[in-house]
Amino acid sequence: MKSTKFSLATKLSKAEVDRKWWEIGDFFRRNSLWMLMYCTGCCAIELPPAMTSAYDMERLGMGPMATPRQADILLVSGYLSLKTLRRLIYTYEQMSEPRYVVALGSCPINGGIYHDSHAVINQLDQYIPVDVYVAGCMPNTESVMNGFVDLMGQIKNKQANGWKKYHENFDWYKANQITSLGEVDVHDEFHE
Amino acid sequence: MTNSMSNVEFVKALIIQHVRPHVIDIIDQHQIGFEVDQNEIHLLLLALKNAGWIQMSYLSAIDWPGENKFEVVYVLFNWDKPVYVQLRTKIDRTNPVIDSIIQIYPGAKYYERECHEFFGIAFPGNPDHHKQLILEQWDDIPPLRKDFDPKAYSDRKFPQRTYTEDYSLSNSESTKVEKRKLRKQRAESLKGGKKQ
Amino acid sequence: MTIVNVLLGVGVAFFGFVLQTSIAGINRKVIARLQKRQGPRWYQEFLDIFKLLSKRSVSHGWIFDFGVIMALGGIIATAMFMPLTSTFSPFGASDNFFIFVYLLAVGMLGMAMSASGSGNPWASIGVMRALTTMLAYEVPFLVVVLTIIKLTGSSSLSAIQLFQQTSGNNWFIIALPIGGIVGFLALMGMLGKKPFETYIAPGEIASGPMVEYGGKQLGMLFIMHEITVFIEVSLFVHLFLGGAHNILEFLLKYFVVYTFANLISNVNGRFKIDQVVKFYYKWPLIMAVFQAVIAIYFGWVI
Amino acid sequence: MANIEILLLVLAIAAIVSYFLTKLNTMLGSIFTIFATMFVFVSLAAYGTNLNLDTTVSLFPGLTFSQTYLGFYFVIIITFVYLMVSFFHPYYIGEYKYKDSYNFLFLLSLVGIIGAFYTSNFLQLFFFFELVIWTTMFLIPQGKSKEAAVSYYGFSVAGSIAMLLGIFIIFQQSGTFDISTGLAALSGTPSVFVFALFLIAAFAKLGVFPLHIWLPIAHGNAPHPFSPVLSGALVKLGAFIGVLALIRIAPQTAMINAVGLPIGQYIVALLGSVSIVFGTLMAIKEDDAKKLLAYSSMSHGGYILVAFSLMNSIAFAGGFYHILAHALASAGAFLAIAAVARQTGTTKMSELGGMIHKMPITYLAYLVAIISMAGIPPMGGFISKWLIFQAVIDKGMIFVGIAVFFGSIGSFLYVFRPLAALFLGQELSEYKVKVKEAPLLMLIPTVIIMLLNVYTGVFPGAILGYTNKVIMELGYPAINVSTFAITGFNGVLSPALISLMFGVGVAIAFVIFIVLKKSRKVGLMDTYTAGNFVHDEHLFHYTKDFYAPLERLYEKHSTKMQTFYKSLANKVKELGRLGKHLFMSKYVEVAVVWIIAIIFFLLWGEIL
Repeated sequence: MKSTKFSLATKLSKAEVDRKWWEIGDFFRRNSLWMLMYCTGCCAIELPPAMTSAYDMERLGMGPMATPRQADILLVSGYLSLKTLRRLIYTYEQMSEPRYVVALGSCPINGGIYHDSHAVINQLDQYIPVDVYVAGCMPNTESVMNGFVDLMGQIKNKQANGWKKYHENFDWYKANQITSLGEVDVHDEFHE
Repeated sequence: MTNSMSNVEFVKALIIQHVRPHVIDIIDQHQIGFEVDQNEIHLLLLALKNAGWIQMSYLSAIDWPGENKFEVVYVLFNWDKPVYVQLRTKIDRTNPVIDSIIQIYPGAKYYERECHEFFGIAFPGNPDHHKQLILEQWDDIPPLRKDFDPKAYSDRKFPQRTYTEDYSLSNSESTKVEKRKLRKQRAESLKGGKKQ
Repeated sequence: MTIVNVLLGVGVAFFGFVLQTSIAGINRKVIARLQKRQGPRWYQEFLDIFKLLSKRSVSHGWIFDFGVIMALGGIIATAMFMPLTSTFSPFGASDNFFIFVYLLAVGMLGMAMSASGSGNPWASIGVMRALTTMLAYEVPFLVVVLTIIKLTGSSSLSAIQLFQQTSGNNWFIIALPIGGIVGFLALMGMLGKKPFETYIAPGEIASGPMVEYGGKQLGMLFIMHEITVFIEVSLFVHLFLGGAHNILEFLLKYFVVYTFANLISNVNGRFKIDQVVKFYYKWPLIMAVFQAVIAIYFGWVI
Repeated sequence: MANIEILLLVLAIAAIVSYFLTKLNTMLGSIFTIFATMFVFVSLAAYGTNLNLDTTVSLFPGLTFSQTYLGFYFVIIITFVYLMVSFFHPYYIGEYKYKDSYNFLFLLSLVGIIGAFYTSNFLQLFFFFELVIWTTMFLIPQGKSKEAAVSYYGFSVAGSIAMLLGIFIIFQQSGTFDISTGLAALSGTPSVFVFALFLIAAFAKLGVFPLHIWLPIAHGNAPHPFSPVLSGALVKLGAFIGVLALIRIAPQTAMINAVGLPIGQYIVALLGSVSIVFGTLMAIKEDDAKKLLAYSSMSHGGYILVAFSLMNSIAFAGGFYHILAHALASAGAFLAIAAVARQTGTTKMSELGGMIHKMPITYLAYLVAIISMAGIPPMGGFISKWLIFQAVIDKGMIFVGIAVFFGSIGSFLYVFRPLAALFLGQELSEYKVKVKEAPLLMLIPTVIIMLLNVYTGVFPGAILGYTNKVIMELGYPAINVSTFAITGFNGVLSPALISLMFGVGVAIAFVIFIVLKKSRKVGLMDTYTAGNFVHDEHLFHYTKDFYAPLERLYEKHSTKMQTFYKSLANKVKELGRLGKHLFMSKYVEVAVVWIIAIIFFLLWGEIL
C-alpha cells in the first residue's frame, strides 16, 4: 500500500546518481586540499608565510604532504628547467585522481626572465594541464592564497578539469613533451 | 704577508723551472695564473701535485671564436701554501682534443665529462668522457659555445605563449595625472563638515 | 554471544572512530591556537578521510589491497572488544588485556605487509622503524600492566576498572605513580607522538609506511589509525585513570589524556630511532621494574 | 590392535627396503617413504590416542614398552612433522651426495623417536636416543657443510652423556632402570644432581642458552627438507627430557617465597628467559632465513622451559600447547623457505625478493606460520603464549616477565623480516622468469600445516582437553577448558570469538573497500622515488641490514658466546694434542706405562 502523503522520488538515472555523488565528493575535495610542493624555483619562498601563523593555510583545510600519491595539488613554484620538467611529469602521472596543478610565478606562464634560456621551458600548460596560474615575479602571499581559493571555486563549479584534459588530449601532451624533452624517461648510469 | 707572497713566488719559480709560460698573471697573494702550451700541461700538473697542489678545484673551458681557440683552464689548490694556481692552454677549436688528466687527478673525471658536454672537447684517456652527465638527451651543438644561440633554441624547442592583446599601457603619464585628479576629487567629496 | 553483542561491538568501533576523529580535529584547533593560528574546522579530519575515500587510487598488486583490508579488519575487531565504562562492554568478560595488545598486532602486521608489498624501500624502512619503536615501548608498558594485573587479580579491563572504582576511586596513576609515568611515556610511543614519531617522519622517509598510499587505501588506513588511537587512549584511561562510571566521564578523561599527549608532542623534536630504543630501555624500564618490585614483593601501594 | 614392537619392526624393515628402492629410483624410494611414514602415523593416531596400543613384547625379549599420554602427545606431533616433511623428499633427494641412504636414515631416525617415547626402560631410552642422534648426524652433512654435523653431534653427545650419568645415579639410588618407578623414587627428594644432569641433556637437545650454539649451525646448513624436522620435531626430545626433570623429578630445594618456586625451577626459568632474549636478538640480526628461524627455535625453546618450570597446570598446558604450536609454525615456515630455496637456490634474504608474485600459496603458508610464531591471534601461538603469560603474571615474576614480553614483541621483528625481504618488495629480475609455484606434492603438506595452524588457534578446546589428560597423568589438576573458552588465573579467553570478530572486522573492511572506486593497477617499479627515474629493482629493494639502527646497539656483544665456544674448542683440541703426545709417541713403552697408570687409577677407586 502506497502512502499518499510521501511519494517516492522518481528513480534517478545512473548518470544523475553519479553526478550527485561527484558533487558530494567535490565538497570534500575542495575543503581538504593537500599539496605536493615541488619547489622548483624561487617562488617557493612565499609558502612558509602562507603556511604559518601569518596566513594560516590550514584553516582552509590545506596542508603539505610528503608524496604524490597522497596529494591533490601539484604546486609548481617557479621556473622549470628541462631536467625538472621530466621529474615533474613523472610525479604528475603518479598522483591519484582527481589531481590539480597550481603554478606560481611568471616563469611557468611565459618563461619570465628566463624566456630565452636553452634550459628553461616557457609554457607549462603545453606539457601538463594547469588549473590555476598565479602571476607575479614573485607573487605575494595574498595572491598565492587567492589562487588556492580560486581553485576551490573552480572545483565547486566543475571547472578544474585539468586531469580530465590530460586524459583526453594525452597524445597532444605527449607529443609536446617529446618535442621539448626527447624521451621523458632517462636511461643512463645514474638511473640503472 | 711576505710569507704568503713568497708562496706565489715559489709557484712561479717552480713553473719557470720546468717551462717558459706565455703569460704569467699574479692576481693577488693567493692567486696566480699561467698560460702554457698544450703539451706542457701534464708535466706541470704532475710537478704541482708533487709540490703539494693536491686539490683539483675546477676544470673548464672558455670559447674564443675570434681566435678559433678553446682555452682550457685547470684550477689547483694547495692546503699548506694557500695559493690557487690557474693553468690555461689554448687548443684548436675545430677539432678540440686534449689528453685526459685522470691519471694525475682522478677527481677530474666528472669535470672532463661536463666540459665535453658543454663545449664538445674530447678527452682521450677518460673512458666515459662522451657520456651524458647534466644535459639529459641533448640534441644540439654544445650549449656553452659562443655560436650556440639559446634564444633560437628556445624558440625552436619550447612553445611560446602568443598574446592576442597587448597589455602594455600607452601614454601612461596622462592617465597618472587623471587618476591623481580623480582621487583628489573623491577625497574632497568624502570630506565631512561644512561645505565651502 | 548473540548477534546483539556483535552489533554492539561494531557500534563501539564506529563510536571510537567518530570520537577520535572529532577529538583529533579539536586538537588540531588547540595546537593551532597554541601557534597563534586560527586552525582548521573541528570536522576537518572527517573531510580529509571522506575526500581520500572519494579519490581514485593506485594499487600495487593483491597484497597491497589485502593488507589494507586485513589492517582495518584487525583494528575494527580489536575495537569491538573495548569496554567504554566499567559496566558496558560488548562481550562481557572477554575484554582481556592481551587481546588488545595482540589483536592490535594483526592490524599492524596487515599494514606492514601491505606497505612492504608496495615495493617502495621507504615503506620498508618505515615499517622497520615502527617495529623497532614497538619493541622499545611495549616492554616497559607490559611490565607495568603485569603489576596492575597481579594487584587486581584480573586481566579483564572491566574488572580492572571496577577494582579501581570500588576501592575508593583509587586510580592506578595515583596508587602506582611511577608506573603511571611509564604508562604515559609508553602511550606517547604507541600514539607515535613527537619525540617518538620516528616512523612517519615526512621530511626524512616520506611518511614511512604510508608513502605509496593514496585515495581509498590511505583513507582506510586513516580510519584504522583513528580507531587505533581510540583503543590505545582508552586502554590508558581504563588501566590508569580508573575507567569510567558513565560515558561522559569516559569522554572527559579521554579528551584530557589525548590533548595532554598532543601538547607534549608539539613542543618536542624527533628522536633518532636508536635514541628511542635507548630511551625506553633506560629510565622507563628501570622505573617500571622498580614499581613492580615495590608493588608486588613489598606490597607498597599508595 | 597394533603392537608397538611390530610397528617398530615394520618401520625398520621399511627403512631397509627404502634404501634399495632409492638406489633403484629416487622417486620410487621417496614415495615409498611417504607411505611408510603415513602408515606409522595412521596406526599411531588410530590406536595410540586412547592408549590402545599393544605393548607386549614377544620377538625381542630384552625390550620393554609402556604407553603414556605424555609420550603419545610428543610422538604424534613428531611423527606428523616427519610425515609432512616426507612429501618434500621426491624433489630434493636427487641433489644430495649420498641420496641412497637419505630415506633409510630418515625412517630409521623415526624408529628411534617412536622407541624413545614408548620405552619403559632408561637404558633403552638412552639407546633409542643414540639411534636418533646417529642417524640424524649422517643426514645433516648432506646439506651444505660437514662441520654442522660435527657441532650437532658434539652437543647431542654431551647431552646424552649427561643423561647416562643421571640414569646411573637413578639406578644407584632406586635400584631399577624402569622409568616410572625410577622417577617416582626420586620425586620429592633433594636429588639435585640428577635434576641438573637431566637438564643438561634437555638444554642440549632443546638448544637453549648456554648450549645453543649448534642450533643455527645445524639448522642453517641441514638439507632444506630436514630443517623442519630438526626444529619442529627433534628439539622437542629436549622438551620431553625437560618435562621428566622439571615435573617428574622436581627435587625438593629451598623455596623462593616471593614467586613461590623452588630455587632450581627458578634458575631454569631464568635461563629460559636468557634464552628467549638472546635468541630474539640474534634472530633479528641474522641474514640467512633458515638461521633466523633456528634462532627463533632457540627463543621458543626458552618459552617451553619457562612454562615447564612454573609448577602449575596453566603453565604446563601453555608449555604443551606451545610445543604443538611451535612444531606446526616452525615446520610451516621452514617448509615455505625450503620451497623458495628449491626455486631460487638460496636462503639468503639479501639475495631474494618479490617471491609472492610467483609463489602465493607458499607465501600464505609462511604468513600463517609466522603469525602463529609471533603469537598473534587467531593462530595457535597466541593460545600458548596467553597461557604462559597468565602463569608468569600470576607468579609475579618480573624478570621472567620482561624476557617473555620482549621475546613476544621481538618475534614480530624477526618474523617480519623474511616476509618483507623474501616474499614482498620488488620482484628481482633474475627470478622473474624461471621461478614457479612449488609443485602440487609440496603444496599438500604446506596447506595442511597452514590449516592446522589456524585450527589450533581457533578451536584449541580439543587439544587442550588432551593436554589436560597429560597434565593429570603428571599429577597436577586439569585446567578449565570448554569448547569455546579457556579460563586462566586472571581472565577468560575465547579464541573462537576472537577469530569470529576478526572475520566480522575483515568483512566490514572488505565491504568498505569494494564499494569504493576501483583503483588503477600499476607496476611495482612505478613507486614514489622523490621524482627520479630508477630502472633497477635491486636498487629499490630494502633487505640488507634490515634492523640496522637496532643492531648497532648490541652488535658489539653479539659474538661473545661464539668466541667463548671457539676458545673452548681450542682448549679441547690442545687437550687432545696432549693426549696424542703422551700415547702416540715413538716409544711403545711410554704409552703402555700411561695405560697401566690409568687402569691403576680407575681400579683404585673400586678397591677402596
